[in-house]
Amino acid sequence: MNIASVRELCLQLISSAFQRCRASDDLCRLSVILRRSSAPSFPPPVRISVSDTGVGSCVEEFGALKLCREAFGSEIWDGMLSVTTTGIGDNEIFHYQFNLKEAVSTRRLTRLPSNPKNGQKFSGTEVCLSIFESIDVLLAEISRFFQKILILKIPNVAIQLVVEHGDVPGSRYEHVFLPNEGNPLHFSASNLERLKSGLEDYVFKHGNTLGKKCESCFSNWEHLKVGTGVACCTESRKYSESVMEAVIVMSEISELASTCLRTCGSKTEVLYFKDFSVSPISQSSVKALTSIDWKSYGLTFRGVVDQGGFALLEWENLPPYIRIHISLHHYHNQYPKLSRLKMQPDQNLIRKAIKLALDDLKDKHTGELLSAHALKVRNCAPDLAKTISSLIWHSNDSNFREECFSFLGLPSQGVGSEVVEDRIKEKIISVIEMNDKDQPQRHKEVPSFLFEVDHFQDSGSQDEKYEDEDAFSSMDI
Amino acid sequence: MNIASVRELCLQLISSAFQRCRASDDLCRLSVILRRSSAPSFPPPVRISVSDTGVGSCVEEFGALKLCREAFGSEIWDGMLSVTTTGIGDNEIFHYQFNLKEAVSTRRLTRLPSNPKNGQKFSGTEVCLSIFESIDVLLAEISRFFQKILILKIPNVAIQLVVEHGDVPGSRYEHVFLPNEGNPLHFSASNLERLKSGLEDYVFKHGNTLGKKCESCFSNWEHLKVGTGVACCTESRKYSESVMEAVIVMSEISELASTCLRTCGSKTEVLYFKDFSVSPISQSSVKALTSIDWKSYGLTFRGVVDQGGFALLEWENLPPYIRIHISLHHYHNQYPKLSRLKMQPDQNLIRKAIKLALDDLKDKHTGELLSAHALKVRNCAPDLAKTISSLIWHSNDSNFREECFSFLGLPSQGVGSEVVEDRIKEKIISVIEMNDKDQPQRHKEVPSFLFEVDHFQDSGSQDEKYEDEDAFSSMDI
Amino acid sequence: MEGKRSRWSSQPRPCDLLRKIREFTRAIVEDLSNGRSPEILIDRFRNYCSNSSADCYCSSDLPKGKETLTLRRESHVHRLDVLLRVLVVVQQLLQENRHASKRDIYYMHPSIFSDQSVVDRAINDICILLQCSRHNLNVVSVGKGLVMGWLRFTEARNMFDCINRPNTAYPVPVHVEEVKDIVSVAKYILVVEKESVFQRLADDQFCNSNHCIVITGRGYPDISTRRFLGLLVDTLHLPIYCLVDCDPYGFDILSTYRFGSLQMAYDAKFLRVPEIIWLGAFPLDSEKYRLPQQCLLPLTAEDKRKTEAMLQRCYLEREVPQWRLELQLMLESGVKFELEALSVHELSSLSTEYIPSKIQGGLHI
Amino acid sequence: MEDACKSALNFFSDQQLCYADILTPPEVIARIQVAVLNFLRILTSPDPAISDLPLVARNSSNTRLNHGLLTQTPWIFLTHSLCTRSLMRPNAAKAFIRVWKVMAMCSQILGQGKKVTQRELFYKLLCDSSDYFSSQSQVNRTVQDVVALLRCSRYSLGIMASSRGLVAGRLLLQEPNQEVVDCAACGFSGHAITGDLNSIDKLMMKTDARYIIVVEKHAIYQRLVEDHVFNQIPSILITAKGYPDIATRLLLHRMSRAFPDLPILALVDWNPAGLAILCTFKFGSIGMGLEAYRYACNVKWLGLRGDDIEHIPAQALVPLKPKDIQIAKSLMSSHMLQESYREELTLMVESGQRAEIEALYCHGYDYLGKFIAKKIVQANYI
Ligand SMILES: [Mg+2]
Ligand SMILES: [Mg+2]
Repeated sequence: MNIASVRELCLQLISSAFQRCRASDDLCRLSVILRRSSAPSFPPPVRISVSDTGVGSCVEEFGALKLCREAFGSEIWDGMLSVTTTGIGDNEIFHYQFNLKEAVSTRRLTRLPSNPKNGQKFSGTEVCLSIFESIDVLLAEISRFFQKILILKIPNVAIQLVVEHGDVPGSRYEHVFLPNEGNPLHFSASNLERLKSGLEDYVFKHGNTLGKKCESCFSNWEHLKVGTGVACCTESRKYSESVMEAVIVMSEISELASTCLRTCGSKTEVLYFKDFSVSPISQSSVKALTSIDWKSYGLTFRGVVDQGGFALLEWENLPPYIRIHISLHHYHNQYPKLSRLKMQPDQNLIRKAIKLALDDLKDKHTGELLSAHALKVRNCAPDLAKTISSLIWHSNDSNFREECFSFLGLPSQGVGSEVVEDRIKEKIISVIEMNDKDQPQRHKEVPSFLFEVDHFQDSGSQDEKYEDEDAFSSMDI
Repeated sequence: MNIASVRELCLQLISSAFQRCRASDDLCRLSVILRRSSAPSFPPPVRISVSDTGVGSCVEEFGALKLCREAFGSEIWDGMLSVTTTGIGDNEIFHYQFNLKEAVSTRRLTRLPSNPKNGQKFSGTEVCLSIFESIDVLLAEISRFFQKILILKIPNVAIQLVVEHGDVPGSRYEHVFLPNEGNPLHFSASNLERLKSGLEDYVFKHGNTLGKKCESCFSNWEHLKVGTGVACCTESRKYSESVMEAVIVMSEISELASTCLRTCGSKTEVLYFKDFSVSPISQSSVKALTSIDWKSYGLTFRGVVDQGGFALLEWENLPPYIRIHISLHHYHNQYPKLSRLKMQPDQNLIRKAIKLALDDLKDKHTGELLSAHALKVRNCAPDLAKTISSLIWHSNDSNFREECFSFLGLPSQGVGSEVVEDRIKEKIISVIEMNDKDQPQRHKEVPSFLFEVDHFQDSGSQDEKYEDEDAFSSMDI
Repeated sequence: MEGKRSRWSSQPRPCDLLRKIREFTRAIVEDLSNGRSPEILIDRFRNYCSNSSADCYCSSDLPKGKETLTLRRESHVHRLDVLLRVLVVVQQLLQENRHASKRDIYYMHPSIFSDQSVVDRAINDICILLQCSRHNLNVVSVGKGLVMGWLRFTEARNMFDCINRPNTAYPVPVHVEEVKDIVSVAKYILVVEKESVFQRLADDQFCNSNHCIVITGRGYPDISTRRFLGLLVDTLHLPIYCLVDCDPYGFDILSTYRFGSLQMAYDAKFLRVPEIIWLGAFPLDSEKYRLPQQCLLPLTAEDKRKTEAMLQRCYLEREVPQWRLELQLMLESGVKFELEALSVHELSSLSTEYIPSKIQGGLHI
Repeated sequence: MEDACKSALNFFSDQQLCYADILTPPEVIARIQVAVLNFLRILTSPDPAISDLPLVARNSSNTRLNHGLLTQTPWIFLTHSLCTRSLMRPNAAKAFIRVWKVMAMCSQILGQGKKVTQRELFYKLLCDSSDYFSSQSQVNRTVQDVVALLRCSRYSLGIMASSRGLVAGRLLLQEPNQEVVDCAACGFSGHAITGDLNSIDKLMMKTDARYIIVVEKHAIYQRLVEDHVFNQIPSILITAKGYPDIATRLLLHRMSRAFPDLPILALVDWNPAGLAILCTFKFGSIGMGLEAYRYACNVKWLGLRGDDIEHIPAQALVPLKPKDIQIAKSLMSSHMLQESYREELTLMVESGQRAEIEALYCHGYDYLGKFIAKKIVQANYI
């Protein structure tokens, strides 16, 4: 993948640093420091330093970076990277200079004199570059990146983002992103558990940069309904297994008037991760998303907005207080050992994982994600309940009424007709909702009939046909 | 009028001779002698001599003849006429020679020496010319001319037609046409009576050249139904009166298989006469014929075939055994005194004369020439008769029945229902036929709103419609 | 009895009609025998015109013009033939004292009659010529009407004891002239447009509780229903109320009872029941009786056209201007409703509330 | 009431054939109560469900032909094949609820001891639940569903029927505690058959007739009654004025049971609709719902048939209309139609013409009676 801009390069460098931290067995720190120089140009050059205490980096990593021509086009960067790195087993700290403007990769690297480590056991890397760019733009982009990467809840990485405005004292901004801050997980939690918990935190924080739950939107935990799904695919040739994890969160905002409303409104940003890092979503994955039968979960999918690696799903008829959040994580389960293997972006994998997550959510939360059909049927429930209740209520046979009440678990005396009606409605709705969950299985079962039947002929469609015919021709003696 | 051919010239010369005879107070003879010369050319020249014992001719008569160029085109005639003539008061017999090829009329005439009459009182003319022409063609044409002119039944002219084949003895052909042969008329009979009688004779002779009634077609006189009509028009300025006489004969041929059938089949040749001679019919007269409302006489006029002066009327739906014959005679009633006056070919005159003739025929022969409308009405008569008869017949009041029988002129006992029915039918038909005669006057009496009451019906359909609705709902039970 | 009107007193006897038929026939035969074309004059009748401006003579029951049939036109001859053929049948029916329907007559000569309406017209023409009513010709139609309630009568010696079971429907007798011995202690006669309402009243035991006679013609009333109604009115001198749907057809049916139909206008004086009083439903009843909105249907274009045409009828302005106002109101309101809509809240409200309140409160016109 | 409930609980399980019973209001209410209880029981059971409605299928595949041992005439019945109304089936929810709504409405009406007309029922439902009912035909169909569910006649549900039927001739009818009605002395229309099925069910009947003649048309019937044909041919005349209603069929059925020796002869027009009317008497029709099959009668075809057409003048024959062809096709496709009928129908279709009974009038009005008598004497019916 070619890197299209210097900002993308920065994120790529940060992502690599994060991977080095994650690969380490110890707790690590990842620091990104943006320092505005006092040089009088406009915009003033920003020195970006990405440092980590993870496993050291290898030289090839930087030499292999491929930048598009456009990355240098706006002349905001001279193409120079300074890299300082050392591995745990190294005795020296190595210094390199890369000129990425150089097309011939062998000419890119300039080795600088290295420092001795004096026997100290530590590892880490620092990559520096200077660019002419608005510090606010950089800050926003990197923040968003960290917020997203936090969703993965990689437990051993602490992230620090620092902005220093030249020599102005007191102008230092620092933000620390800690994976376990919101909702601590056990160290042994699985990737999926982390992803789920991470997305929950993300949703609660609700896009605010405060790093904590937005109280005005979520007054308690229960407003989140979460479903997860995992789809695996053994790519037999390489003995590697590709895993797609999906988490879906439906949130209900308590106050519509809240100022916290996301910019994307009721659209859903699909948070896509690949191999434990934030990643743009591929075209084929977007396609997979559109091909899901959302209708059978009561969702009316209007379309997808694909904004350079971000996918925004648009819904129709979604109640305004409902938000849907989706995160997807695609990785090889032997990563990073086999990280060089190319993964096939498997559309089926995405579809399957999301469907499982939807089913999971529906299972855990009765009445949610009902199919469009079940919704229609459910809308009839009050009428049916009213009709049956009136059958009971208008009967002047008290034995009959009491028998009915006892079925409904109501006392035989002193119940109002609304109570009966509501109770029947509840029951009906719950059956409708239950039926909607395991639809495929249930349908094969013998239907329960109002009266016992000896013979059954499924001729449900026939009578519709019959209705069309006119009075005589149906006389089919 | 220009003469277009030598044959036409011959007929013109014969016609003139006929007029000279007619103008005479005495009985006259008109002889046409065709003599084939023995000259060895082919076709051999025929010498035509037209002689009459009528009043003598004047020289201008021949000098004024106008021939078209085409008359000389085929080089069958040298343009020379020899004329010998003498009036009753003349003392000499004059001889002239006319060269009609000469364009300047003053140069045409060559006076030859005349003969003295030696005091004898007689008058007459002979015109001779020689042409190269088939004698059979000439004979046929002249015969037809005489047959037609006989229709006028001019009483004082006897006609002789002689053919002499050169010097061959015994080869002489002679035919005498006598006006009073078939059906003698009184000398004082009017022109119209003569025309009527002449046409009757003509029809009976049926086109055969035998000069007598065709027994196989007409077994008795009554098969002819004749109507006559005269229309006059006083051309006030000249104090002259133009007369159009029309005779219409409907004949019924007794045997269809007869070999006598006319060549024109069921078409009708209009026999047109002008100023007591056979004449071609003018375009405007043909037009007048087509504009007659034949339908009101039950005739369906298909069209007219105009064959250079002959008009053949074509009919549709005419029964195959019915023939219609029409002759028209147009003259000034002071002819020949004012014969130089030009007559306007008056279309109205023709229409009026023919309509009068048709009405006359219809009047005299009930049931003939019924209008198409009356025919239709008459077709209903059997039904109606049957209905009325059954009203009488089914009545259980015998007095009433007898009363009806007596109205119908039937005996009060022993009549069958068919007899009653037939009698009523006859009566109805005769009423219908009578009604048809004086149609124009009566028609205005009928109230016009008789069948305009249909709008009454519009609300009448309601009940029916409602009954239909009932019919449907019965299916609904 | 003094109350008997011309409706029942001047019924021609069959022998009179047979005589007229013979005279008619004789005249035709005589004309024909004398070589004259018979001319048959047929009066035309209308019981209304669309000239509401006043001085039309529609109320006079006099003919409005004449038609003449002669042998001059094919269509006349055909029509005359049809007329006479029907007359043959009629003569036979009268002589044998049998009855036949219009349809029966049609089938005597289906090819010549070509259409039922041709026969219907001939029958009307004959009635006009012989100055009688259709039933006098022994031409009857199958009966459609129903009657129930406090009534007892005989038809040709068969007893109809409605009062025994006052909530059971009896067919209206077809041969009304044979109806005798009418006995009733009812308070009024109620005519309802349709069977459905009739059944409602029967189910509600309406006649039991209200001592009345209920009749329905099941839609447009046939002749026997109207004649039977006339007979009851003349014999019993009871008020007679009529209940129809609040729609153009209901109004037309009401008018048919009151004024007779156009195609039988020649016989209107025998067929109309001028005593009839319109009980409902009136356009404003929808508000008064709180009909739900669903029951009010918008007038269709056809409804409006029909209503506008009816508003033109001269007899409305002349004789029942108040009816006309109600009809106008219906047109203006743009909605119609059926009588069944009154039963929506309470099934028996028609019989327990609506009709009694109308009759007692004098809410009728 | 409890007995009614009990019998309602297994109200069809021991029967071979399905049909709608004529029930009293308490019996119908009992069935409705069973329906409600079953619904609630299943709804509140540990494995709760919304019960599907088992409706007896009203179609040709659910009909069976029964060859009677003694009667030798086949008759037809419905078996227990069902078509279901399910709340869950796509687009069926409304139909399902309509059934319950009509049941509720009927139960209410029956509870008041009243009856309604179909039109009133429509209005009540329209105002009560216009989301579910928008047309009369929807109401009518749903009523048939309820009939097929509860297996009781429509009349039992409290819906009034108007019978168009008339009966005349040598028949004495008596309702319990009522006077005897002599159908020979009921005037020119004869006796009007009531729409009250319960009272027809209870009628006592006597006759000295030897035939029952079913007449398609009212006018023909009226002519026969006026001519007292039932005295010349000792018979009972019955007409339903076209396609028969249930009440007329029930009365005929009851007569056929009460007087098994009397042949039932049908006089219908010579057109496919005439045959269809005859077949409706003979077999019933799906359009009439579940009640149709119960009142099958062994009706024989007296006329008009192909042989009779020679007595009819050619000008009285009318070409078949498209509607006729349609009916003929429908009849042809029926597996119940016996061979001789099939042949007649084929003849009719091939001739392309139709004739009405009235066409016989060209021989005079009394010809019809003679015609019938002659055919009966010759046993010329199939
Ligand atoms: Mg109505
Ligand atoms: Mg029919």
